[in-house]
Amino acid sequence: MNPTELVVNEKLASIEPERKEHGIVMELSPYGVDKKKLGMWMFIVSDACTFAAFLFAYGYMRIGAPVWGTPFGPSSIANGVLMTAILLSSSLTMLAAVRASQADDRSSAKKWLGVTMLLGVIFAALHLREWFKLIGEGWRLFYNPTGGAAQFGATFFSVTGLHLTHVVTGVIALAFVVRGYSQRRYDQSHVETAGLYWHFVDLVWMFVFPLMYLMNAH
Amino acid sequence: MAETMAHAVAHHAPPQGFIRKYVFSIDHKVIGIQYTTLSLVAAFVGMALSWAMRIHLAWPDMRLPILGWLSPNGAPGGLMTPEYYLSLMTMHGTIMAFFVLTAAPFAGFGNFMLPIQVGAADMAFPRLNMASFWVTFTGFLLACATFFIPDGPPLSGWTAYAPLSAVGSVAGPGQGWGQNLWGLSIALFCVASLLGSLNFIVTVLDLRTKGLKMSRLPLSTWAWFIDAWVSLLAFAVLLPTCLLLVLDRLGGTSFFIPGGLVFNDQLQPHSGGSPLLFQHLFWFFGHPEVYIIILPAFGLVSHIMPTFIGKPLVGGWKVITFSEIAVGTLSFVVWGHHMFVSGMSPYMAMVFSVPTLFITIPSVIAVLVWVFSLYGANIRFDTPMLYSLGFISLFITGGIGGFFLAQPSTDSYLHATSFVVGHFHFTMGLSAIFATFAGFYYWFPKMFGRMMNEKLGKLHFWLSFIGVYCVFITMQLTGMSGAVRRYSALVDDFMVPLIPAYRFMTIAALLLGAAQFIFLYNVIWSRFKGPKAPDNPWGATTLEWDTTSPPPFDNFGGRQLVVHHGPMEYDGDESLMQTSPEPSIAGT
Amino acid sequence: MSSNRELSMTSYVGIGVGLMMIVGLEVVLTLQHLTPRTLLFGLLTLASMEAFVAIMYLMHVKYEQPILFWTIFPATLFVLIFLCYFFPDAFRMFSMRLIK
Amino acid sequence: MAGKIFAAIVVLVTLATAYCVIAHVWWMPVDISVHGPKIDQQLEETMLVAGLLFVAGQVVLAAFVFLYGGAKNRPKQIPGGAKYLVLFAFLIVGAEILALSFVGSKAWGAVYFEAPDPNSLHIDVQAGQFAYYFRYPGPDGTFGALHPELINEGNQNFFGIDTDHDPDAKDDIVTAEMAIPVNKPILLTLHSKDVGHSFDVRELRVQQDFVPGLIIPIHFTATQTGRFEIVCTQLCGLGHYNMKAYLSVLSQADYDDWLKKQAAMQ
Amino acid sequence: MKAVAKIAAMVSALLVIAAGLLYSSRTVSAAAQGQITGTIKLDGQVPHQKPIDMSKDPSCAQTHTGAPATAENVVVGPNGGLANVVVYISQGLSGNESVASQPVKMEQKGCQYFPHVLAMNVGQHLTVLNDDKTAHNIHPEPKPGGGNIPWNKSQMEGSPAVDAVWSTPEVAIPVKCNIHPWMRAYIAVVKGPFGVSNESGSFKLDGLAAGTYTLTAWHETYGTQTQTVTIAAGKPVSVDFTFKAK
Repeated sequence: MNPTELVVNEKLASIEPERKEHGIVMELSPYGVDKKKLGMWMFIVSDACTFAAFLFAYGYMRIGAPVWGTPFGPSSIANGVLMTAILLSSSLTMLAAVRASQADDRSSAKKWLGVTMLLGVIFAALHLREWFKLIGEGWRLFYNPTGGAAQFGATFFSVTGLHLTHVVTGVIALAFVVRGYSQRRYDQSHVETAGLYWHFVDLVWMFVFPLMYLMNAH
Repeated sequence: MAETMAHAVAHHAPPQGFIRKYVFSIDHKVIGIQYTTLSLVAAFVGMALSWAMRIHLAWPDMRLPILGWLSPNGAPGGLMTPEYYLSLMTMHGTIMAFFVLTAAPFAGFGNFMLPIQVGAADMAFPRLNMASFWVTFTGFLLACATFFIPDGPPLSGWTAYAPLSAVGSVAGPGQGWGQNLWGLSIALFCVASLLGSLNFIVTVLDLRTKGLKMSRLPLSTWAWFIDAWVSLLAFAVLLPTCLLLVLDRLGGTSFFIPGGLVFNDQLQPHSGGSPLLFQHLFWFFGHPEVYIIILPAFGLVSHIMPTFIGKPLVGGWKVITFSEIAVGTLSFVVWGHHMFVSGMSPYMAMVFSVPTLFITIPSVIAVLVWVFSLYGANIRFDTPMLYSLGFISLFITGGIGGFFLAQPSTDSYLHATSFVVGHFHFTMGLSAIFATFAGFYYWFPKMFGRMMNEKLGKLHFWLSFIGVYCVFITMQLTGMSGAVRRYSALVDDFMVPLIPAYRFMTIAALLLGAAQFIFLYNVIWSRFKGPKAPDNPWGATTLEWDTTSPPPFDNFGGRQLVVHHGPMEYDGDESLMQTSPEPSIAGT
Repeated sequence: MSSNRELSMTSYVGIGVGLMMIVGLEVVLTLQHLTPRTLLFGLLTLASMEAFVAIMYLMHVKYEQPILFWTIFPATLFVLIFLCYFFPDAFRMFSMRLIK
Repeated sequence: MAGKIFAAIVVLVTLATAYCVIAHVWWMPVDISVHGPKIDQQLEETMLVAGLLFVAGQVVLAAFVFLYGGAKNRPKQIPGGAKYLVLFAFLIVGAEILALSFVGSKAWGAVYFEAPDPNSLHIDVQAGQFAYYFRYPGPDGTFGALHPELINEGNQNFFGIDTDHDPDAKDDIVTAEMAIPVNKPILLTLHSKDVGHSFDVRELRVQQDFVPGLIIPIHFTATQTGRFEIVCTQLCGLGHYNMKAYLSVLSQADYDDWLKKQAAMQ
Repeated sequence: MKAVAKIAAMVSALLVIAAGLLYSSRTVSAAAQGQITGTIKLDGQVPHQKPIDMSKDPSCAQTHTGAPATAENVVVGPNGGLANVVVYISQGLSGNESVASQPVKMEQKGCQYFPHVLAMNVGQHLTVLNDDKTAHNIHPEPKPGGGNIPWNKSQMEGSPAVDAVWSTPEVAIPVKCNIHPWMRAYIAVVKGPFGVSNESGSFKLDGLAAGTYTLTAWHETYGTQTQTVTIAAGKPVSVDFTFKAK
């Protein structure tokens, strides 16, 4: 193939680029993203609705309750801000990992993925610390030691528990991605898809933090 | 970059070994057949439950030894107790709504046909697809397991209204572990549906073969695609509902249980929850669910009809598809019509009533498209077409009931009467079942490479069609006199005169059920003894008929397909494959 | 991939800092002893802004085809908006309670 | 042939259904409430509109199947295509819908948007698994406070009222049957002891669910004397089918007698 | 083959001996049996027993067309005897008392339980019958964690009798019918001999060996009273209880 032909082919490709799946030429996706990424977007849409239903249940309980406990003092809020900062920086490190993988800088990508996982673990640890503190103060799923609505424990533990599950799942998923990526079974699209999920976990926290922590600060 | 990706994703070769090939298969065709078989089994289980219920309603003293054997507690000596009746009713609803009506036309046919119809070798995420089936299967096993635990299945209906479903075994037998298993089963079903619909959406968007623009998609694919969206969003809300219900039951929370409840003179240790929240969450899913069930039926009928009328549908793909989109969208804003008398704010009743009435407009458009497509047609009455016609008739009858139930004032009389039961059996139950039968007779040659017996198929249709009307029109009309649903015996003074009508329905239901064994026989016989099916027995145009029956592992044997036409290239007896490069013939 | 149009990593760090500042603003708002209703709307507004930035930049939607934006936003917002139909009954639950 | 059979069945079903509706084979019982006629009228109007659509739909379907069943001519589309169909749906059905929801909202509003008459007779209704109990305030006109922990059904304390210490509760009259004077506005406050139930009197055209944890008010006026059934229409457990009570609509004098008798039995 | 026959012979011999021993021990205790009799009185104003309105279920109401049924919290006979009091031995039992072999019968008649209070041994069989033309459900609710397991069974007209056994002593297990909320019975599950007072207040405990016992009387409304009794061999003893009305 001589250079001029190559240029012509590239031009043609830019006019009508072809996409192949199992060697068969396919119609272009209107979204122009990898199918894994599109699948992750669909999952995110659905998962956002799941979280929303939890948060709306919380709002409903709270509007309906005559007295609502607000247990969070300055230390809890500071802890929450710290957690937010950690999750947000983990989003940035994830972004760095995605960019490194796109530049095919595998060692750098793995390094950033590792940092992201570490930040995720720290976030989970801080989160559990907050949980144990509340449990130590007598809060339960069904009990409010301050005498207000028992729904505080129920909503707080279930919403943050769901979020925590997502974080832990994310860390485990990232571990798999790192493994597959080091073995060259996975490429940058896998890193990008995992990154999308990780950003979503961060996104959910942007609502969980003000609604569950700040709205319950005394 | 796209090149490297294509290399990275290796071709998946046909799997070897029985387990990989037929059990934990990632082949969408096997998964489709697995789903279809699961719902066939579930349908017969659900039907058997309805028989037991109907017999008990008509002849409450009749002893059914098989029930006594199945549940010594629920039916001692074969005499059904009220709680066992309600348990059967709950499981009938659960199994039929989830594992038959949602599974068969959407997951079953969708899995088998959707990738072929878009010209793909498999779903976008084959492993996720396999997971989705096995999660559904586990859910079904959990639901069935409730029959074999000491207290029996839950008795709070398929809607599982809290606090009856949330407070535990104090509320009655079956409300202990039966209800827990129910909650887990439905939660699993939600997860499976989410995975399934995500897969459908991505497959349609990303895996269309060359030339298959969205405007050229077969109408069944369109319906599955829209349905996948509805299901993606609706099941996302049912999942947390089930989780919160299970939390209330096992974690001691009070999301759905208010304070001050007294069971058996014991004050319950709950406070502050709201039963209405459960109803809202449930019906926020529950109403779209009705359309999750009926949209694939729309698609199947719209897909099948042009083949047998020898011309495209009136208005082409656009009118029917846009009415489906409108129905799917509106389905999310009308759930409150299930709750007009539930204690919901009466002002909200008006807010929900208007969109509910407006959802009739796209539905009427769809019906008009089907009916007026028959005008000037060459109708061929093969079994799939008969079932499609049956679907239209049943859907009209069912839809009419909606006018009454959409208005809070008339609903306040008709709510919870057998009018409602008749209405939803017509619209979402039997309509969807008839469309599923249409699809089954239509695609059986493609799925198994054998033709089904037409004579038995037609006999099955006539008996089913007449049977359905005998049972459910009677049911709907008795509702006008206020006959209350979910009663295990007719003891009220105004219910007693209805006993003859109930007996008539029971006999008709037994005959209707018996007719289904013709279908079962036909399926089994045709599967092994039926004549070999040609590649395109009906003279249809879409891609699934452009391959062998049954299709090879990668669907098209590695052929490069190029689509030139929409799916409705018919003119009388002539038809044009979507892949045919000849000019369009659907001039009418 | 239209990575050439993307921001540099430094700008992303800037976005991260900006998001943290919104979080700081939220905390400051919380300390103002507002009524729950005002606080709620304030926090939700800030959180929505934050989320919008995160979706557009961190989640890369700004650099995808516009159709992606127009698919996911209407679908999700549609569900979120109609979930608000629950709340009139929450107020009824408050005012018509059996056990005071 | 198949087409003709199909058309025949569809027409037969349509005629049978229409007969059942027109001949009132199964129909609403005679209305005994003030607001009921509005609901009945709405239902009949809806029946007319929907019934016409039903008959038209089925008959057109049957006719087309009948006519084009064996046709061998070149198929043709309906003149004008889908345009008229869509127009029909939007204009005709749309107009019907608007009319129905406009008129229907008045029927609904007459029951739910209007405040109860201040001179209403106030009766407290409690539903529990699986019976209704009714509470009349007695001569002092006030109800005793509810203490759920005091509920003891074996001791006939169904409401959990403290007759020993609460002066308001002392003269409360608790009955298992509901009696009301005819032509007097009635205000019911519905609350549930355990799970969701419903208060349904077909003749009154009143159906309202009990929501556990909430007090749901409902009001009506009965116009005829007689004995009617109150039935539960919300699935409440194993005894759901057997959960009912009787409503006696009495003349004022009979009602006073009845109340006196009930008070003596407390 | 021979070995099997030998083992079988030995086992059957052992069984015969064991049975003989068991039988002899029974006759021994029967020979030494003592008896406690007595009456129970209510002191003070008899509380008003509210009539039960059964109009909810017409088939129940039809069985009480004459006088309405009343609540049975306090049933006092004409001579002031307090009925439905369970008298049992709460202390002093040797631990190898026999279990009454006859099943205890509880009937549902006219939408009320008959008897309203019954006593039975641990391990004794309870037979519940439905004589009504309606469905009942039998819902005993023992204390949670006490060893007895609650159950809830419906019994239709024509359903077979319900059979139940209790594994732990408990005074008393309330029984409800959820379909007819007014229905209430109490089952006292005890070890050793027991008696339930009748309308005249009298009760009788049989089959007691000589010794000192704590006798407990339990009433659903008035709670428990205890007395210590000493029984000489084969001699009947008389014990009376008096409950004070609140």
